[in-house]
Amino acid sequence: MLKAAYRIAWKDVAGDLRRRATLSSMLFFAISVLVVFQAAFEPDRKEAVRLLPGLLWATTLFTTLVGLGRVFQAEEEDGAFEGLLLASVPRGVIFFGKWLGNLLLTLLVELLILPLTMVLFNVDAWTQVPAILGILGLGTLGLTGLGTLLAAMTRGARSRETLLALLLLPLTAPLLISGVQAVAGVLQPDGVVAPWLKLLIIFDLVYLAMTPWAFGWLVEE
Amino acid sequence: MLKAAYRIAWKDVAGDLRRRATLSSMLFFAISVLVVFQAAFEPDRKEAVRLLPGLLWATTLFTTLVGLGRVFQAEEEDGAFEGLLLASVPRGVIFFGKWLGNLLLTLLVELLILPLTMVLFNVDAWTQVPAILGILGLGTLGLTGLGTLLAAMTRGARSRETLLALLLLPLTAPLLISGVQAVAGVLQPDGVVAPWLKLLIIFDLVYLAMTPWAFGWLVEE
Amino acid sequence: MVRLEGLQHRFGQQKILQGINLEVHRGECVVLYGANGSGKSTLLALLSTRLTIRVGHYFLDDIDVNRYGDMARDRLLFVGHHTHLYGHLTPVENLLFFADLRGLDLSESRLRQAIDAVGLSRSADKPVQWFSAGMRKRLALARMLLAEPLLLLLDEPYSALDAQGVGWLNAMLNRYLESGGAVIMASHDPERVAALPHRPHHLARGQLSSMALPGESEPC
Amino acid sequence: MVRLEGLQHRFGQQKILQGINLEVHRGECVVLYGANGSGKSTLLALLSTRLTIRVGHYFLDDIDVNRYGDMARDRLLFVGHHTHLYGHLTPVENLLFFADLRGLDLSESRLRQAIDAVGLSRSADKPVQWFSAGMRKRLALARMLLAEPLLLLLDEPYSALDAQGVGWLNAMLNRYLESGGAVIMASHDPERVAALPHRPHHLARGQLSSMALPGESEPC
Amino acid sequence: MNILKKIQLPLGLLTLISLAVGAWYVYQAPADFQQGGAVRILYVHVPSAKMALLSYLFLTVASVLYLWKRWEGADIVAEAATAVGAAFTALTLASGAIWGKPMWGTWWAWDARLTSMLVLLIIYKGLMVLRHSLDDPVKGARATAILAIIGGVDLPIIHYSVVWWRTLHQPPSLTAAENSSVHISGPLLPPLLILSGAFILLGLYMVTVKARQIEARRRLDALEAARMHPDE
Ligand code: HEM
Ligand SMILES: Nc1ncnc2c1ncn2[C@@H]1O[C@H](COP(=O)(O)OP(=O)(O)OP(=O)(O)O)[C@@H](O)[C@H]1O
Ligand SMILES: Nc1ncnc2c1ncn2[C@@H]1O[C@H](COP(=O)(O)OP(=O)(O)OP(=O)(O)O)[C@@H](O)[C@H]1O
Ligand SMILES: [Mg+2]
Ligand SMILES: [Mg+2]
Repeated sequence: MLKAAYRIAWKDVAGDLRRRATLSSMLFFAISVLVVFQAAFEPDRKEAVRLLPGLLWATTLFTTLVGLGRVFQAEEEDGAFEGLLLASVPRGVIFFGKWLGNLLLTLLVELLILPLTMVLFNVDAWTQVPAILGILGLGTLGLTGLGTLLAAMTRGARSRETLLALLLLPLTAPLLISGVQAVAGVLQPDGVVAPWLKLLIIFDLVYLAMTPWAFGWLVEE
Repeated sequence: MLKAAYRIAWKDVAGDLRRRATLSSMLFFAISVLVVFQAAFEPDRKEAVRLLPGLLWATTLFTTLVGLGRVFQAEEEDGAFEGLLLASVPRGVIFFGKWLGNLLLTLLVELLILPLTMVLFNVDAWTQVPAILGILGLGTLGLTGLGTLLAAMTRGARSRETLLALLLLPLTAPLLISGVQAVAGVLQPDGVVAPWLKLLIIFDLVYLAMTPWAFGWLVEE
Repeated sequence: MVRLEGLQHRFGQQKILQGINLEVHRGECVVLYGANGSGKSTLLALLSTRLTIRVGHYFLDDIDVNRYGDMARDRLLFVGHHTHLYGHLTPVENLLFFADLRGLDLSESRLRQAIDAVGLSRSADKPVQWFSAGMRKRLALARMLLAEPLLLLLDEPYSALDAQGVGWLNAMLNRYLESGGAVIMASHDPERVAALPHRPHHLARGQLSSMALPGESEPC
Repeated sequence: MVRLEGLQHRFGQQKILQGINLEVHRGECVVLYGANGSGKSTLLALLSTRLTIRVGHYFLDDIDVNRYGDMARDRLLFVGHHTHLYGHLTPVENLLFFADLRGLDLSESRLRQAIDAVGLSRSADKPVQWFSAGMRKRLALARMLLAEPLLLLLDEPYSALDAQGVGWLNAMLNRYLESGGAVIMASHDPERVAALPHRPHHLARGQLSSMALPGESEPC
Repeated sequence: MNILKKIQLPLGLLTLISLAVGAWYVYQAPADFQQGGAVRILYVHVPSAKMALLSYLFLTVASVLYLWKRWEGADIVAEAATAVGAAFTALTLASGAIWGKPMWGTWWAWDARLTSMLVLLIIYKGLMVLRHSLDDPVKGARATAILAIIGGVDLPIIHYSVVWWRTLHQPPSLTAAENSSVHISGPLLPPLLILSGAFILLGLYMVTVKARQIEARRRLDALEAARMHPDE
């Protein structure tokens, strides 16, 4: 059962992770996002600290969104998705496998972008790194969960990318807000974190409980 | 000849533009990008003016990137791209058609996002709107040109979305920089615009001259 | 073993199937003939549980498939127009993925054996995306050797296969039928089906009628 | 009208075609037989200019195709395994797009006529993505009626077609051959090709050999 | 590619000798009165920066040759030059960052040179990833060559856009540090010239080694394919 989920995730990311190039290409992806950020906003050092939470979350959102296009890409060719659905595993497991692959790659980018941002923008908060990563990871759970469901929903839709953004962004707004506030709280000496964290966790629980079930409904035809 | 290019573009965007829903969904897409921006950075009014150029360009870049996944999407099904290449029109014309469709949709988003930003962030620069739109449009020419070529190049590549970002972002750095600076120049009373505009035009010329030719090379097998 | 009662299906307002009744026993092969667009693939999609049955009943080995889809999927195998293959994986990897999804625990040598059996041993480690149409088809059909299903659903299995492939497929199907499996296939190819013991049926206007004399009234 | 001289092709290190020589005249139909993976589709892809010829010569109507690909593309039509159809467009829109790409100026009634001729009139305004396999194939073949090419390249044209479709296709091809067109097709289906006057060839180990007695030595 | 085999050894020896001579000079040269011993980083930093750019020129030429003449050798050299150029770019960035910490008090600043160097590194990396992301090696080679040429045209534009961007706005605090380059003179100059030459030789040597390695790998793949398809 779980083996099947693992297999699906493996199939999706193995090709990526097997070659060592992926890690470094993710790294450079992260760097180029930072270059764009610098060119667009030219923050000075003080501003950089203030904008850091937003930058991290915007990048996470962007990476997720970009990754969603890929989640079901391999399934588009030659009726492969249909093949998946005809397997005798419950649909929840299929969803789980798809979600897992997506989650892994997004977490990877977050892991890379945080230290990079701190070096390139001179933000000195190295002791907060684990806390920030924890918050990002927590938010990513729900974000990719919902995202994977939406990706399944919009398979074969016209102007799919716009549609995905259109659906995902408003639905994850609470997540984004609490995530940004939580990271900002961590970065300030007297910052408030706990209530935002609670909100994040509630959000995760709701989405992770609902999405596998919704997926099962979705693929019935 | 040009009719064929027009046809290709029409085929790609007709389905989108024919339904009125597209316009409104683009509008909501723009709004949700702004909401994310607000949630992520919470700029106050003065900051908003400073960040406006960057925001506009980051959105343009993001929209283009998201749109590139779609440019050749319709051609993936059932060997359609192959069918295109077997048409007796020169390959440059095919490229031109693909580029045109992509350009139109990106311009549409820009057209929507500019007034929206100004309203939502209280930026009072209505007289500058045509100038800003002109700058955005100018940059978009080259941006989508290069983007379309890259999209053709990465058809069927593994983790294509990351790759597209990785290739497009560094190569369009001059465009981003001069675009941001030009818009910032327009917004300031004593701003410098002309040299940045020149740079934008040079960039456009280089890319629009090179890409159709490169496309022809690319699709030879 | 398979029993269909009053199966109907429509896409939007277009009624494709209007009351299909069919019974298939162990060791039997039912062949569906019918014009293009008559609904053969739709019927097979319903039987494979890809499409949900809204009107009518479908029993497989006494399981009410409408209610226990998961159990039915375990017992049947569908090979359609599409090959359900992943281009960036090799044949071995494709079959391994398939086996994992079905919860089969197969050794790699078992997989290679299946690949040999369909004549693809020389291409066993090449990504499937470069395969020729017939090679893909062979690989898709190779799953039959691994899954040992109760019911086999085949949509135009002979298309793209060369003479050797057709011979291999028919030998395989004969063996499978003798061992007590059941086959329902759609085809436009009575010449190739002829090598199998089978019951021909004709699908037209949403109705299924058995064809008394396969050699004469067949549509081709 | 078509002349191939010493055509070779390899994918990476794998040599698929090793010196193909062939001459096809107006009104002639050459049928390529050969095992799965023997290179029939590859040969047709070279002839269609989708793959670039690296070794050997290819003349079409005295045009050196290696040098003037664009001119050759004007004169030939290729219908392969893939239908080159856009799912979100209707048949009429698909044909219109095709016509525009080829620079044909056809009225809509002309297009509808072609759609009628392949028996799809009832589905002429339905997006192609819901079509059955045979319906797609028919629509893909309908292009032949519009384009009036010098050379027709067909890869397994009979697959997915029902008896009526096969009859229609053969009638069409006969008419086309009589009017002086040339056909090169790959097929696994000698029974259906039989209704056409044709020269069978066999492709094996990268070499083309003409088959003296089509009825006897054919591979099927 | 026979020529590569022939020149590899002499090239290697020449590189070694010139590096040794350069190193000796560096050892001899006096420590800067301002910068102390850290100035020695200069001798790695500047030559590798030159090689990073020179490699791209090399890459562009090889790419043009490949598209034009379809020589597989040109493609191999292009692939090798990409890897070598990326290595030198990374070395420039690393040595600069290490130098920057004591000199400017920070690892990184968004200065014109620094930014354009970072972009160059991303471009190199993009080319390397692109080649291996396409399953068909011929397609990969062709796409990479096209993009390398486009990048070659784009690099000057990137450079100037970044320069104008940074010099129009920034207070000249950073550029002042760079102006110190003007002061490179006297005993600092000869080792710098020698080492620049040595790094060019080193770059060529690395390209040679890398190209031979790539060629060997391709031949191995070919043998593998031939083994799998004996009669074709
Ligand atoms: C990550 C940081 C750095 C990068 C990416 C970098 C990059 C470069 C580049 C691209 C060149 C140009 C070579 C040429 O045009 O021929 C250069 C030259 C030079 N750099 Fe850096 N650099 C960095 C940090 C530093 C630091 C911290 C110093 C010392 C304070 C420094 C001092 C120099 C000098 C003296 C030259 C020679 C200038 C000349 O010959 O025109 N660099 N660097
Ligand atoms: N998802 C769908 N939505 C709407 N209509 C559909 C859908 N799938 C199939 N149809 C329609 O149902 C009819 C039957 O299609 P089906 O694929 O079952 O035919 P078929 O008998 O398999 O034909 P063929 O011999 O060509 O394969 C066709 O008219 C087709 O257009
Ligand atoms: N793009 C490609 N890259 C690598 N190998 C390829 C490519 N296309 C085809 N091949 C290989 O070339 C051989 C011939 O393929 P081709 O499609 O021409 O066969 P075919 O004769 O049409 O077979 P079928 O009867 O199954 O359609 C096969 O072994 C296939 O794997
Ligand atoms: Mg069918
Ligand atoms: Mg073929």
